[in-house]
Amino acid sequence: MTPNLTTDEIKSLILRILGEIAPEADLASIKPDISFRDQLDIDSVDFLNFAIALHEELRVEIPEADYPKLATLNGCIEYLTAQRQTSQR
Amino acid sequence: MIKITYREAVRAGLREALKSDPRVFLMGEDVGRYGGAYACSRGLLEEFGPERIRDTPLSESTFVGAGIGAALGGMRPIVEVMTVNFSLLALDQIVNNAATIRHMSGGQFSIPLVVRMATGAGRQVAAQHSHSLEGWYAHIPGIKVLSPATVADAKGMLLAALSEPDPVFLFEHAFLYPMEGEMDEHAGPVDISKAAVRRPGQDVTLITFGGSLWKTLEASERLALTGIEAEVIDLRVLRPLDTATILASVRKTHRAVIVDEAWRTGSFAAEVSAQLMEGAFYDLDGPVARVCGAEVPIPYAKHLEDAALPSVEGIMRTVRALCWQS
Amino acid sequence: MSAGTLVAWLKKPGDSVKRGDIIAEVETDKAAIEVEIFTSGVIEKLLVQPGEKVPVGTVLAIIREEGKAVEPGRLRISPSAKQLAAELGVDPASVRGTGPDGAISRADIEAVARRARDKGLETIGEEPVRPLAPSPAPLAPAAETAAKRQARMRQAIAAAMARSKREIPHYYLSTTIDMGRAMAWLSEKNRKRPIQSRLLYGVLLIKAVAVALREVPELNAVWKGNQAVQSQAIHVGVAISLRQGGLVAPALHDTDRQSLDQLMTNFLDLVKRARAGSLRSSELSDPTITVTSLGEQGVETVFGVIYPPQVALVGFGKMMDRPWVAEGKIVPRPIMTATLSADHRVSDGHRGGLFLAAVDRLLQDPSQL
Amino acid sequence: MTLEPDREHALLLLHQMLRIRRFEEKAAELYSLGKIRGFLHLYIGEEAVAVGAMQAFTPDDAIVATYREHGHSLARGTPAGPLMAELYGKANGCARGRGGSMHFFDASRRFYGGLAIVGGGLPVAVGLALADKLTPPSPPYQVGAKGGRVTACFFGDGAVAEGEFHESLNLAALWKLPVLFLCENNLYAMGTALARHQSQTDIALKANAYALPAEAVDGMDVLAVEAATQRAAESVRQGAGPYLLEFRTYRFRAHSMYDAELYRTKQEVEQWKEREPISTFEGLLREWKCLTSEDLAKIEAAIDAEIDEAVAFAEAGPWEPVEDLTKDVYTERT
Repeated sequence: MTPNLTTDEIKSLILRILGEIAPEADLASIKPDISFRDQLDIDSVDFLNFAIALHEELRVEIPEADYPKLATLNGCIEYLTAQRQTSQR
Repeated sequence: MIKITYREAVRAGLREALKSDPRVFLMGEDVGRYGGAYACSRGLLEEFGPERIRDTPLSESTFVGAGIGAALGGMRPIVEVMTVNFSLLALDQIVNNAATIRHMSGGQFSIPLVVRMATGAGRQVAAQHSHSLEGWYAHIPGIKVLSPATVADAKGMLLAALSEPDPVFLFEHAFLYPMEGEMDEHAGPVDISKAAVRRPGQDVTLITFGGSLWKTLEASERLALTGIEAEVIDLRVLRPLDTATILASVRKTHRAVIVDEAWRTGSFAAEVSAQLMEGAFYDLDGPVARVCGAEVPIPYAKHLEDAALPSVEGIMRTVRALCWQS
Repeated sequence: MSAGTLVAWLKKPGDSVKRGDIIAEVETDKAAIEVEIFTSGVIEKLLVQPGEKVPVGTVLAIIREEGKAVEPGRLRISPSAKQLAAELGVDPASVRGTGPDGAISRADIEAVARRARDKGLETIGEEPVRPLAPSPAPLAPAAETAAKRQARMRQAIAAAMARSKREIPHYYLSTTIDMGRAMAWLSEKNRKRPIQSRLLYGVLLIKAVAVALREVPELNAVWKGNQAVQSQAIHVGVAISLRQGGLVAPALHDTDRQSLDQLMTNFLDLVKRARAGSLRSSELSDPTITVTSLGEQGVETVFGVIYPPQVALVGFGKMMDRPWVAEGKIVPRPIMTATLSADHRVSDGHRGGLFLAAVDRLLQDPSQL
Repeated sequence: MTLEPDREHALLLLHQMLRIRRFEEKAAELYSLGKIRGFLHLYIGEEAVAVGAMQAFTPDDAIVATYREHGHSLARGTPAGPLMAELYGKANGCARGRGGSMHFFDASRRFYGGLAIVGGGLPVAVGLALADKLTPPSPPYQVGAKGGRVTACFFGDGAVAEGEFHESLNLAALWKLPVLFLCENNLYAMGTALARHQSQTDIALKANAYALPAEAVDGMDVLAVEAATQRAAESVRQGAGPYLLEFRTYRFRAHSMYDAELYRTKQEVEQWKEREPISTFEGLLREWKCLTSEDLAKIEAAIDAEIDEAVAFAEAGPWEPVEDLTKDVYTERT
């Protein structure tokens, strides 16, 4: 079981994974409330890889139906935080 | 530019030659009433009459020899030997007379003779109708050996050959006759001293001629998708060989693959390979490779015939191996 | 990607290997790649140890071709490389060749010279530079700048596309497909699955195209000389855009015979390797038809240009909810447009129409795929 | 029945035959001295054929001969000097030393060789005749003067077995070409007697199969040869199509310089020598009071001088520079 992570830690984890998937992206300038797809050149394969990486790093279940919640940076942080709490309970 | 088949381009060349020079006449088996075994001369008998479009008996040695005699007598004969396979019956006239008389007479006589013939395999006509013997002919000094692969060359080489003072042999790959291509409607004679770079590239030089050109070009396009840019050289003229163009390309690419439909042993590909050794050894970054016909009389069955001839895939495989491509 | 870490050897010295075998796994900064070999022979020596990080192009092992003993002490160097070595002052004996049996090529010499230059060495001759991790493969794009490689790819695409439009009389047929059933089936399937083994709907499209081709095989062909030659196998090429620009369309071999799961795995692998630049050449040259989708870019209909020598291409547009009439009622359904670009020399609209109908029919019953 | 010729013409025929005989005797001598190498096929015994036949042709006609063509070249009028020089392999030879004994050429006399593959000359002759038939009537392509030209094609009985003989007779007859086929039947294809290589030894009959007029002529009788050739050539000239003459003759010397002559008896040779063409003709002329010993001496003296001069010409001739080895393989264009 991974230790509790702060919001900042989750955020930096998300950005690291995004960086691996889209190495050309300027992660510093990502706007937190605009969807990744509108800011980065990522497609469904990239998104799937992103979701898989989040799952593997954070040990959270991400049902397909929840994919839309991962669309933005803030959405991601919110969702992942909530999921971690649920699964740790 | 017009779209035209290779066959029509040959016919256009014949018509133009017959129209512009009264010394020109065509003779060969079935060139008249039948219209030519490959329909290259269809309609010419009607247009030019039986004196200038002459059906001959099946006697290759004599009608090729008669072409030599007529050329000596001041005419500009075009002799059609139906296929390279039958030209073997005329080898005495070609090798012993056409090729020698100028030199043997101390330069007193020229033989401005043009001989056309179909060559090559690929149409399931089995071992006696599928030879690729251009290389044999190219072995003989005293004659010129041309291999038109495009429609512009099909017409232009014929016209150029007719203004040569010496015997010229044109090998038309039978597979090409129905091929369509583009050329200038009024395309005239072409330069028959040079090979042509049909596709520029810098990674490897593919050297070929005649019917194999198209397979080689296809292979090079597909290789380009994998990152190998091949330069494709169409030799066009096998004798006298334009060694300079080949060497210049190999000096740039450092690698060479020769594609020749004929059997590997003693093939024209072997000659080109030797020329590269002699002229570009220190430029080579790998051994010269050859893609040739299998050492077998060409079989009838489609899958066997295909296996006996150079293929696009075979060319690609050879090029990749030479370029150490993974 | 410029370097990789050897994860594991799958073969040991003395093992016989044959063309196509995977002999090692290498981890790069982008992806793990399998090292496939292209000659058959016997592993003579492993040169890199697991855990070692080495530049791209490094010789990992020496494979001796069977029956071909390497003459000891005799340097296998191409004549051109030998001359270049003399010009650049490289001692050929210090160079480990990347060719068959360790043959040294021009690129090997160039690489050694370049590394020496990078290290600021003025001359190389007096103190031979023995490369720790030797040189890149001769044609390895490593020697090229990304921009140059890009330009070359653009050129290749330009040539292929220009040839296509010049030579191929294209015709186009479109149909709209109700993806409702397919999507419902897919989410049901994915719901029970761990995230790593979920399917993307794109795979359904690829499989549907492959299976439909069995019914209209003339679209699965290559143009050779003057005629189309039907391909025995169905290798669907999938168009993958690259991050630096450009695109490739490598083949999913025997697409129609793979299960959806296999296809999904292979598809992800293909995308990864396409973007890492480690596709196998056969994957680039083998496709017998191409599938492209621009739906994620919001495009509704894709009228694609056929890749010569192929004779057809299928383009998929964006899937979106639209009013749809089903059983006399207007209902919202996820609708997508499929467009066939086909070579009119080879097929005609009637056959093309049958093909699109087959794709639609197959997508209405995805469990059969 | 041989008609009495006019005296001057008779002396010319004799002179020509003797000239050939002496030229070849000299060549044989020079061969033994090593001045001439390679193959040397002597015509001795067959002179009446070349000399008699050649009288029928104008300078506009074309001649195609074989490897045994010394006599034909001399009878056609090529001076002995360049021919002897050619035997020497000198640059002043009639083919610049490229041809030798088997390949005499003379463009100015429309003498097309000197083609040494048995049967190979017939198709070429057919083609020359075809050119004459097709030659467009108006300048600038007018290559001859008045049309009605004849191409004469000499060949031996050996050639009759070759496919090209049959193909050429057929094509020439089919196209009614102005070619005159002149078969010098000396009874041996190298060393194989006619009866040992032909099922039908009457060569004229073979021509009939191709619808060619043909006749056999005594090749040891120069006047008979001349008369028959004039007749045949006139028929060809008038456009009646090809014609074949078979001259029955005999070669007294070996096939070439290295021939043990195992295939025929001395007796047979002696028998034929009784009909030796030059002395027979000489006797006839004396009988007809056309020839005096003085005449003969004058002829012999002129020939001796010509041969001496030819040898001197050959001896003095330069060798072709080796740098010119590959000259004239193709036409050099400037």
